[in-house]
Amino acid sequence: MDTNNLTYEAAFEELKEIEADIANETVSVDVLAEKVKRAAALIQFCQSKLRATEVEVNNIIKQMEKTKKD
Amino acid sequence: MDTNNLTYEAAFEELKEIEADIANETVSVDVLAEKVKRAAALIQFCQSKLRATEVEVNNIIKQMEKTKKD
Amino acid sequence: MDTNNLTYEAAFEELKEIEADIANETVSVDVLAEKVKRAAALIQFCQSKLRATEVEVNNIIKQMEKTKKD
Amino acid sequence: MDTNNLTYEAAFEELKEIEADIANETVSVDVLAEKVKRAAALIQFCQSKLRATEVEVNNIIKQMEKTKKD
Amino acid sequence: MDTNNLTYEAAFEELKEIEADIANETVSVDVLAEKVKRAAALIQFCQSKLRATEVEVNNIIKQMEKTKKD
Amino acid sequence: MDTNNLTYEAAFEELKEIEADIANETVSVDVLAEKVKRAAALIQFCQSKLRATEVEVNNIIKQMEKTKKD
Amino acid sequence: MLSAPSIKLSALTARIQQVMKDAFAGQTFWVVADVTNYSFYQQKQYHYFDLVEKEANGGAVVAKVSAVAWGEGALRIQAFEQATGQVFKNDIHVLVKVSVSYHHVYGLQITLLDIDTNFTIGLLEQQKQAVLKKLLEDMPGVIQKVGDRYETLNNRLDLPPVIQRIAVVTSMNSAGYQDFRHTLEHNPFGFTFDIDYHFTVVQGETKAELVLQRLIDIFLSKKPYDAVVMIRGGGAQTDFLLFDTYLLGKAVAKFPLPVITGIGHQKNETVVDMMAHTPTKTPTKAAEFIIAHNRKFEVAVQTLQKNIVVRSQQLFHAHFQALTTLQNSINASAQAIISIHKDAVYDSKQWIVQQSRERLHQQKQQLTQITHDITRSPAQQLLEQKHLLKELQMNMAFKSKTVLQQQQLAVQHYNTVFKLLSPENTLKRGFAIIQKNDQIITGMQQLNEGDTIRIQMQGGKATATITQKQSYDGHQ
Repeated sequence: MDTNNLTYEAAFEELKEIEADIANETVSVDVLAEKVKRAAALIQFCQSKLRATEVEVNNIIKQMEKTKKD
Repeated sequence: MDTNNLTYEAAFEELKEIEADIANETVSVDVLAEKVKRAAALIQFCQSKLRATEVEVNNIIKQMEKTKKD
Repeated sequence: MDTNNLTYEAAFEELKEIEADIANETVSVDVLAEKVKRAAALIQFCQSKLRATEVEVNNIIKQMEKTKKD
Repeated sequence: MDTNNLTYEAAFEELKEIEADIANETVSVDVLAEKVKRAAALIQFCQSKLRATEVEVNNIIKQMEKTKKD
Repeated sequence: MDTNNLTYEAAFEELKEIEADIANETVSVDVLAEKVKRAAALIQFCQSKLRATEVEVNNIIKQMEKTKKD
Repeated sequence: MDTNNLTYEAAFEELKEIEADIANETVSVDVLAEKVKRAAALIQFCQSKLRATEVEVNNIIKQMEKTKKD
Repeated sequence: MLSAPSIKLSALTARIQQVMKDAFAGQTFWVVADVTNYSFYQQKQYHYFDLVEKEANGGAVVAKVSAVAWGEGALRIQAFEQATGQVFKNDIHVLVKVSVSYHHVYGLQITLLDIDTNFTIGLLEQQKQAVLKKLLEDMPGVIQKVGDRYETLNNRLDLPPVIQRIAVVTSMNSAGYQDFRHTLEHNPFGFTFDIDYHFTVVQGETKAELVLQRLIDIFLSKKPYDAVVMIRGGGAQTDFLLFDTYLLGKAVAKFPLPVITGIGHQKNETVVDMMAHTPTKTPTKAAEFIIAHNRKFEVAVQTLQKNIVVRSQQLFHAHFQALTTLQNSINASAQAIISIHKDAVYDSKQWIVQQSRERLHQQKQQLTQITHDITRSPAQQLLEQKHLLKELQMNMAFKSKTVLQQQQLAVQHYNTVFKLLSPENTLKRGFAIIQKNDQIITGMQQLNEGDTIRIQMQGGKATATITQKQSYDGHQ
C-alpha cells in the first residue's frame, strides 16, 4: 500500500475514518481485510513518523539544554 | 450452483431473500429443494469468505503486534 | 390418470378443490368414484414429490452440517 | 323396464317425482302399479349404482392406505 | 252389463254421476233399478281392479324388500 | 520566520503561541519538530540577548536567520 | 560741662547680667520663629542664626533675636535633620526651646537647646499634601487617586519585559550612584545593561529645575530607553524636599517612560515616589528590582521552554496512545464484524434448515388432512344416499297402500248407497209402487175416481180401483 507523500495528519485522519467505518459496521466483509491492511500500513507509517519526530525533537531539546549550561 | 463472481454482500443478500421467501411460504415445494440447495451453496461461500477474511485479518493483526514489540 | 407435467402446487390446488366439492356435496354419485380416484392419484403424486423433496433437502442439510464441522 | 343410460342423478330425480305424485294422490289407481313398479326399478338401479360406487371408492381408499403405509 | 275397456277412473266417475242423478231425484223409478244395476256392476269392477292393483303393488313392494335384504 | 527586529516581546509572544499550540495539540506531528526548533531558537535568542552587548545581539540574530534557511 | 558720675562698663554689664540672671536664670522657653542669617561652623559644630517673627501678611519683621546652637543644641539639630529630611537653614519655620542669658562681651544670648521635629514634620506634611492636592486638581487626566494610591500616566505604563536600556538621573559623586552601578554590573545572572547617566545636583529644593532639565534631556534624546531611574546620592546631607516639589511630581507623573525611583527615604514616600512607576527605597533596591524584573522574564522563558519540552513529550505520548487505541479499536471491530457475520450466516443456515423442514412437515400434514377428508366424505355421502333411497321406498309403499285403501273406502261407500237406493229394498220396507196404465204414479193429481191402478209390493202385484180421492197439502 502507498504511504508515500502522506502526511501524519492525513494518515491519522484516514485511520480515524477507517475506525469509524469499521466501528459502525459499514464496512462490508468483502473489503474488510483490505481496510485492516490499509490501517496497519497507516499505523506503521504514523508510528515511524512519530518516532522520527520524537528523535528530532529530543535532539533539539538536548541541544537546548547543553547550550544553557555553557 | 454458480458462486463465481459473487461478493459476500450479494451472497448474504440472496441468503436473506431465500430466508424471507421460505418464511413467507412463497416458496412452493416444487422449488424448495432448489432454494435450499442454493442457500447451502451461498452459506458455504459466505463461510469460506469469512474464514479467509478472518485468517487474513488475524495475520495482519499478528504482524502488527510483532512490529509493535520490536 | 395423468399426473405428468403436474407441479406439486397445481396438484395440491386440485386436491383442495376436490376436497371442497366433496365436502359441499356438490359431487354427484355418478362422478364420485372418478373424483376420488383422481384425488388418490394426486395424493400419491404429492406424497412422492414431498418425499423426494424431503430426501433431497435432508441430504443438502446433512452436507451443510458436515461442512460446518470442518 | 328400461334403466339403461340412466344416471343416478336422473334416477333419483324421477324417484322423487314419483314419490311426490303418489303422495299428492295425483296418481290414478290405473297407473299406480305401473308407477310403483317403475319406482322399484329405479330404486334397484340406484342401490346398485351406490353399491358399485361404494365398492369402487373403498377399493381406491384401500389402495391409498396401502400405498401410504408402504 | 259391459265393463270391458273401462278404466277404474272412468268407472269411479260414472259412479259419482249416478249418485248425483239419484240425489237430484230426476231418475224415475223405472230407470232407478237400471241405474242401481249399473252402479252395482261398476262397483264390482272397481273393487276387482282395486284388489288386483293391491295384489300387484304388494308383490312389487315385497319384491323390493326382498331385494334389499339380499 | 522573520527574526529581524525581533524583540523580547515578540519572541515571548511567539513562544507562548508555540506552547499553547503544543498544549492544545493543534500542532500536527508533521510540523512539531519545526515548531520545537523555532522555540529553541527563540529561547536562545532571549537568553543570549539578556547577556549580550548590542553587537553580539546582531550576530545572534544573523546566526538564527542562517540556521533557519538551512 | 558737668562731669556726671560714672561707672565702669563692666559694672553696667554686670548689673545687666544680674538683672537678666534674676529674670531668666534656670528658665527655658518654647518659641516659634523663622530662621535667618544662618551660618554653620562645621569644625566647632556651632550654628549661628537669627530668630525673627514676621507680620502675618509677610512683610515686616516684628521681632528679631540672635541665637546660637552648640553642644547639645547642635546634636538636636542633627537629629532634627535626620528625622524630618529638612535641613536646618534660612527661612524655615521652627519650634525651638531656648534659654536666655547675657554675656559681657557678646551681649544678649539666645541658646537653642532643642528643636521640635514633630512641628516641622507637620509643616512639611502640610506642604506635601498641598502639592498632592494641587497635582490632582491641575492634572485630572494624568493623576487620579484610587484608594490610598495615586494612579498616574507613568505608573500606568507597562514595563517592557526586559529593562536593559536605562537612563539614570543622579548626582555624580553620590554613594547611591555607586551602589546602583555596582549592583547592576555585578548581577549574578550575567545580564548586561546599556546605561546612560544624566548627572545633576540632587540636593536642595531649589535644584528641582535642574533635575527636571535632565528629564527633558532624556525625553529629547529619543533613545529607546526601557526605563528612567532616579536615584538620590545619599551621604550625610538629608534633603528630600526636592522630591516633594510640585514641579518634579508633575514631570514624573507625565513622563512617557517608566520611572523607577531609589531616593533613599527611610520613613515615608516622596511625591515623586507616588507619581513614579516603581518606587524603591534605595538605589541598590532599584538595581535589584531591575535585575529581578529581567530574571523574571528569563524564568518565564525557561518555564515556557520546560513546558514546550513537557508538552511535546506529552503530545508524543498522546499520539502513540491514540495510535494504539485506534489500532486496538480497528482490530477489535474487524474481529467483531467477522464474528457477527459468522453468527448471522450460522443463524441463517439454522433458520433455513428449520424452516424448510417445517415447510415440508406442514405440507405433509396438510396432505394428510386432505387425504383424510377425501377418504371419509364419500362413504358418508353414499350412506346418506342409501338412507334417502330407503326412505323414498318406504314412503312410496306406505302412500300406495293409503291410496288403495282410500279408493276401497270410496267404492264401499257407493256400494252401500246404491244398495239402499234399489227399488227392491224400498218395497221391503213396506213401500208400494202404484201404476196406472203402466205409468208410475207419483201424485194424487194423476189419479181420478174409478181409475184402475196396479199396486206392486214385496212379493207380488195387486190390481185395485180408486173409489175415493182426497187431496192434502202435505202438511198433514
